[in-house]
Amino acid sequence: MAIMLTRHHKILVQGMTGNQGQFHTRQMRAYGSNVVGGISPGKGGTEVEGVPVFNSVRDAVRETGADASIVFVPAAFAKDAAFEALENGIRLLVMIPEHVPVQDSIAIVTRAEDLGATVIGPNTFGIISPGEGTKMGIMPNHIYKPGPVGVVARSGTLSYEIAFALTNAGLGQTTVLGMGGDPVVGQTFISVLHHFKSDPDTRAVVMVGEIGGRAEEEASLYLKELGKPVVAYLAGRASPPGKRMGHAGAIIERGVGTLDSKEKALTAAGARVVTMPWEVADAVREALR
Amino acid sequence: MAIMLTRHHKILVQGMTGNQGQFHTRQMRAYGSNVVGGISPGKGGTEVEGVPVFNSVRDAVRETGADASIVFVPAAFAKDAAFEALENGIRLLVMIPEHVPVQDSIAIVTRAEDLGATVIGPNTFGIISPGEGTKMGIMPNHIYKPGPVGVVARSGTLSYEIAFALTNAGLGQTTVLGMGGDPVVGQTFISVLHHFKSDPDTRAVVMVGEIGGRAEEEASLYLKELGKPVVAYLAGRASPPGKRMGHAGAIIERGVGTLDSKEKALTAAGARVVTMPWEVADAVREALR
Amino acid sequence: MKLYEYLAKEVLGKAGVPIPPGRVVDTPAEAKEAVAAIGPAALKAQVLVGGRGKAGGIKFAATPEEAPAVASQILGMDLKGYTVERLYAEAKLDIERELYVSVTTDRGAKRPFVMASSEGGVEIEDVDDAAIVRRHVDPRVGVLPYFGKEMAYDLGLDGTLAREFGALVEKLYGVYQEYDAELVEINPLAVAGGHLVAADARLNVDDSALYRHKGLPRVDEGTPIELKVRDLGLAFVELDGDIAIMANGAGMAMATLDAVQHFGGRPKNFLDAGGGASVEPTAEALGVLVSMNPRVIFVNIFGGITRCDDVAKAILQVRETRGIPVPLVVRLVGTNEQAGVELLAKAGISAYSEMAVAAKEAVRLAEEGR
Amino acid sequence: MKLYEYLAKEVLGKAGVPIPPGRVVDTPAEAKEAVAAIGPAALKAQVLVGGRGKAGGIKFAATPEEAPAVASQILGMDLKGYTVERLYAEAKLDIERELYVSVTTDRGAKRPFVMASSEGGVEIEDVDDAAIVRRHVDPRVGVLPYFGKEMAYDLGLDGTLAREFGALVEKLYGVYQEYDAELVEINPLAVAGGHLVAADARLNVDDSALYRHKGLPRVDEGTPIELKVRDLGLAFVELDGDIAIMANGAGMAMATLDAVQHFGGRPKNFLDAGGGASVEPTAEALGVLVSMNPRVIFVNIFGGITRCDDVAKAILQVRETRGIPVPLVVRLVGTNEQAGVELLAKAGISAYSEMAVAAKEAVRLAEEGR
Repeated sequence: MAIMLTRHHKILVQGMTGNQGQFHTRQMRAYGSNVVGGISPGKGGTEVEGVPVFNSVRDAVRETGADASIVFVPAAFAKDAAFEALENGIRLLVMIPEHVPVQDSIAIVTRAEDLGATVIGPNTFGIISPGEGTKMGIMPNHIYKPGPVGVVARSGTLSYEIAFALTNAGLGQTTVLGMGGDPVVGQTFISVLHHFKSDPDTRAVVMVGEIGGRAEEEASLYLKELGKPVVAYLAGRASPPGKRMGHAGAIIERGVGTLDSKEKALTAAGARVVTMPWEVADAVREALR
Repeated sequence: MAIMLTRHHKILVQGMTGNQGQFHTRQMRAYGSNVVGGISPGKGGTEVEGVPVFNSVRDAVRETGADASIVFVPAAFAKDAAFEALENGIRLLVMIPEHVPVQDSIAIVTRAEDLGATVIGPNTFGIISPGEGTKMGIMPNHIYKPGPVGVVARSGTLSYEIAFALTNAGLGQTTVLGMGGDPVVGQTFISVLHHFKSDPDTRAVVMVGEIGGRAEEEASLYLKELGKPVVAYLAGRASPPGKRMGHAGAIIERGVGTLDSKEKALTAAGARVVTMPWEVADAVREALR
Repeated sequence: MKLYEYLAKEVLGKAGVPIPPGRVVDTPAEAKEAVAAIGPAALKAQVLVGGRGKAGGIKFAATPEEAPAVASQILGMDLKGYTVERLYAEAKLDIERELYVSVTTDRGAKRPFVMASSEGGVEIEDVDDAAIVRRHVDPRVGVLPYFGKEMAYDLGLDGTLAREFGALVEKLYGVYQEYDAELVEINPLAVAGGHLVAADARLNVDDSALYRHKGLPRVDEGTPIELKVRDLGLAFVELDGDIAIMANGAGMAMATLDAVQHFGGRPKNFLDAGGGASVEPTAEALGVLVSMNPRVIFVNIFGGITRCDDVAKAILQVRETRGIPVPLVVRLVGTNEQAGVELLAKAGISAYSEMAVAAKEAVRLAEEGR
Repeated sequence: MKLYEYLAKEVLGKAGVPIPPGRVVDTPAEAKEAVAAIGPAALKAQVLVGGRGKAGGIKFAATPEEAPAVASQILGMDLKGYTVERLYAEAKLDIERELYVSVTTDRGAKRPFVMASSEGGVEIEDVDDAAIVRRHVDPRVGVLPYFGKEMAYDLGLDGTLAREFGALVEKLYGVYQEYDAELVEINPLAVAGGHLVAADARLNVDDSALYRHKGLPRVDEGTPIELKVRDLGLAFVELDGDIAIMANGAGMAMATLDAVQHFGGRPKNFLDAGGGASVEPTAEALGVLVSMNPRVIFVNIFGGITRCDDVAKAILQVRETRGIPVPLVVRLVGTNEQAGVELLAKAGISAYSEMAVAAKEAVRLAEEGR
């Protein structure tokens, strides 16, 4: 089992003919993802990696019955791509682009809410469900394996580090999901934890958080209801306030977003907060005992 | 019985301290309307016509439990007033102002749709339910009486003419509703007919239409489902195309909105279309036989 | 309010819609300068009526030398009742194809509405339905490029044109919203040099929203007397009959015209004196009717908010101050009816209570006067 | 991007927010002219830090004569690490009361967020919670005057001030939307002469949205080296330690700082070389680290999209072209790990596979170098 993304999803790739789109279409198909079509205006009728290309999401949905889409267009076109997908019936949308204006992200997630659609990102590495043999994202294929651990992360590479450590420790994953590093993204820790709660195969959850915002503090309020062990690693212990640490969202501003506040909230709610990324696997093994 | 407005509605008057608001608050109360409060920013705590004045709809709803509101503010403030009402829980909203920009009306009716609220107007004389002894509007009190006829009109004075003729002919009304003379208004003939269908006391319906738009044509498609006799009078037989006849909505533009088209559609759908306003009462009497 | 083509083009150009180079021309000399500056050009009469081309309101000038003569042919000409006072000189396009696109409001759906056609250059009513693509805008979503692109594919456009059409519709919708437009229309939308360009443009602005567009020049459309009465804040339309009509409320005024016509009469105007007008504006409106030299004046009042005694006072005031030299038929019922009828009776004017009877009498008097 | 106060005021003024008369002053002579023009004025240092007043960055000039001397005191002064190069002379307000209002984005709620306080003039974090009114904006509705009016009543304002506050919040939200703002803040929002006026203003614009605000002047904030690395398109923050750090991905880079600190070391910087950077930009980034003269350089790579052999090539390229005169610790795992490790090994650089071990070694080498 898995959350949000299963092998049954029929996936489109918006911006498939670009470098990134083409590369990751190949990677996704290699992993087993059911990529049924790509979108590239003006290139309808051609093929990329053996996948048919359509001029519009409308055409693609009509022809393939696609219900999910991953977006690889430049940030300035992300809003248009997202709305094109949502208004044409796509209900699982993964937004890879970084530097999407926050106002655009607000518009996208608000509309998705109204339509009952799930948005992951923007500025995310995507979602992978190893047990289902499918992914929508840019994560490396070889570092995951099926197993009982759910992982939700704000950051990409750091989550790879941790997922790979879990895999090497024999701890496979149900689903690994990247929320994205932007201030406003489709998922919150709570919304993802809520999915993990309902997934019987997920027996423990790893949260990979970081400084900035109050997402971890808000999530702590949900841990009791989750009813599954949580191990958290939070990045940014050594980061000074007022400086943006790469991610638009990773900044301690005006006293909000400190690591201390997040760690306290999660610990008080019963999560095991580890100090260093290499401590995660052991903590998960203990939690699963 | 009646449609939309009953004696149980607790009514606010937005813009109550203005000339029009004050006059019609008096008229409404004289008719029996349950006016529980008025809104006039900065005048909260005072009284008008014995009705408490509040600074905001929020305060008024909190104090009185009001669920309906009638708006008497200048057109430029109508959108603000409408949203203030809708966002604070008002679910029956009568918009008296004329000259409300169409874009504002689109925003108001769209939001009302999302909230499940009923908007009557703008540029309407309102709604009166004689059998319930209540009204929200600017129509003269003395020309109505309870009875079996539902009346829905685009135009104010013309509907008075017809309602008074009905009353004088002994044909009272369940509810008389003014859709408003603007291009975009909250109600359509169809939405109102739909209410009349469900009201067992309404035994016949009078439609008072006019040139412009396609509201009558669209309504004709509903007459079969309505299942009650309909008498229609349509104004504008002598009006030339391309000229706006007072109402922003009453204009034959580019071939759309001709009286001929409306008359044909309604007649074909089984309505009795009379040529002159003074023929309405007789036609209704016949229909009720 | 309708904007002249050159004003509409200015607005659209600012919004990023591709328009040909052009400039306003008020004299033959300016036409020469314009053609010198922009090359071979169409000189287009700036009037608010359709079908200018067929009526001779658009002519081409290939060289600066021939421009003044061409301009002189159009300037001052009468075009469907309007005198041409201004031209717009616009670079001649090498048109490969003509399309159509507009944004307006669908009243029934209460939503913005985009209409496009693969056939442009004629009135959209005359285009075969199969060539037209229609689409409502959800105001919660607005218009993004994909919206117009989908329409473009439906029109059979592809590649660059589809992309340009997507961007165009987004911009037109922006203008529709920003300018409170009733209609934004590009017809024809030309394909020239492989790109879309707005060859002609209409932009009608919602009169009710003019207060928030103080930057737009005011374009007043109507006969001198229409403009005068509208300045009083009243709705007025001039017609070609001989019975001047005043009623309260737009519906009542329309019904009054209908009644007059029903009995064989010919209305001289539409005048809505307002649902709750008081003495002074009613008197002013009546004064205008008098000044129109009708055969008969017919006042039809159902007093709801309007008080019948106020109407009576207005009538008497006009009779005293300027006189009413033609037969007057008054129908007066409703609020304060008795007071109003008595006031008139004292002055020797008898009021009717039945609209039908009054209308018939007005028509009879007009026939008598002929 | 943070805008200087004077730029923020310009934007707000255009949007209809009441601001005091003011003008930019770059020299003592201009200060005299400014005070002559606008009367007694506050001369305010234009720097992007809070607490200017306490730090001596705001002084009053009552007359044109005393203005140059006052200006000279501030111009060129060091304010929390920033040199004051420009002043804003603003008419002195007779402040009756100080309030606070801001519009920002609530990440958790994914919605715009308006915050207001009946106590202004201090940082909002220092204000008692009971004095603060908070309200989310539903993006489907936006902000209309009633919204801010309701907040005003909650703040205890009434009458004119409540009405002005309603209009103000509507305008601030308009600026928030139109300028893609991260923060629009007026603090203090003064009551002067019975009316609201923006005494100070902050406007921070979303960096990701700058491409659609070409009209805004670019304000670059950061140390010279920060600005240089950001020009490469990389995320970089200068810190005060001695171990230069490069990692791929923002989270990995933060975690690397954490690891270094965990073992007692002091990071000299944050550098995210990107999730999928290729040879050239990685080499450029590394070159910057070298130029910072650290005691140790620590490169921590988990190759997902990033290929380990590309990173190895970048390291070797920098060593060949400009040299790496300090100890280098490389941790390299993931995609093409073997190829990368072998490339480095051939050049005599041994790579670690464990992040913990590598971090510890970097710290040890830095301690040795001290």
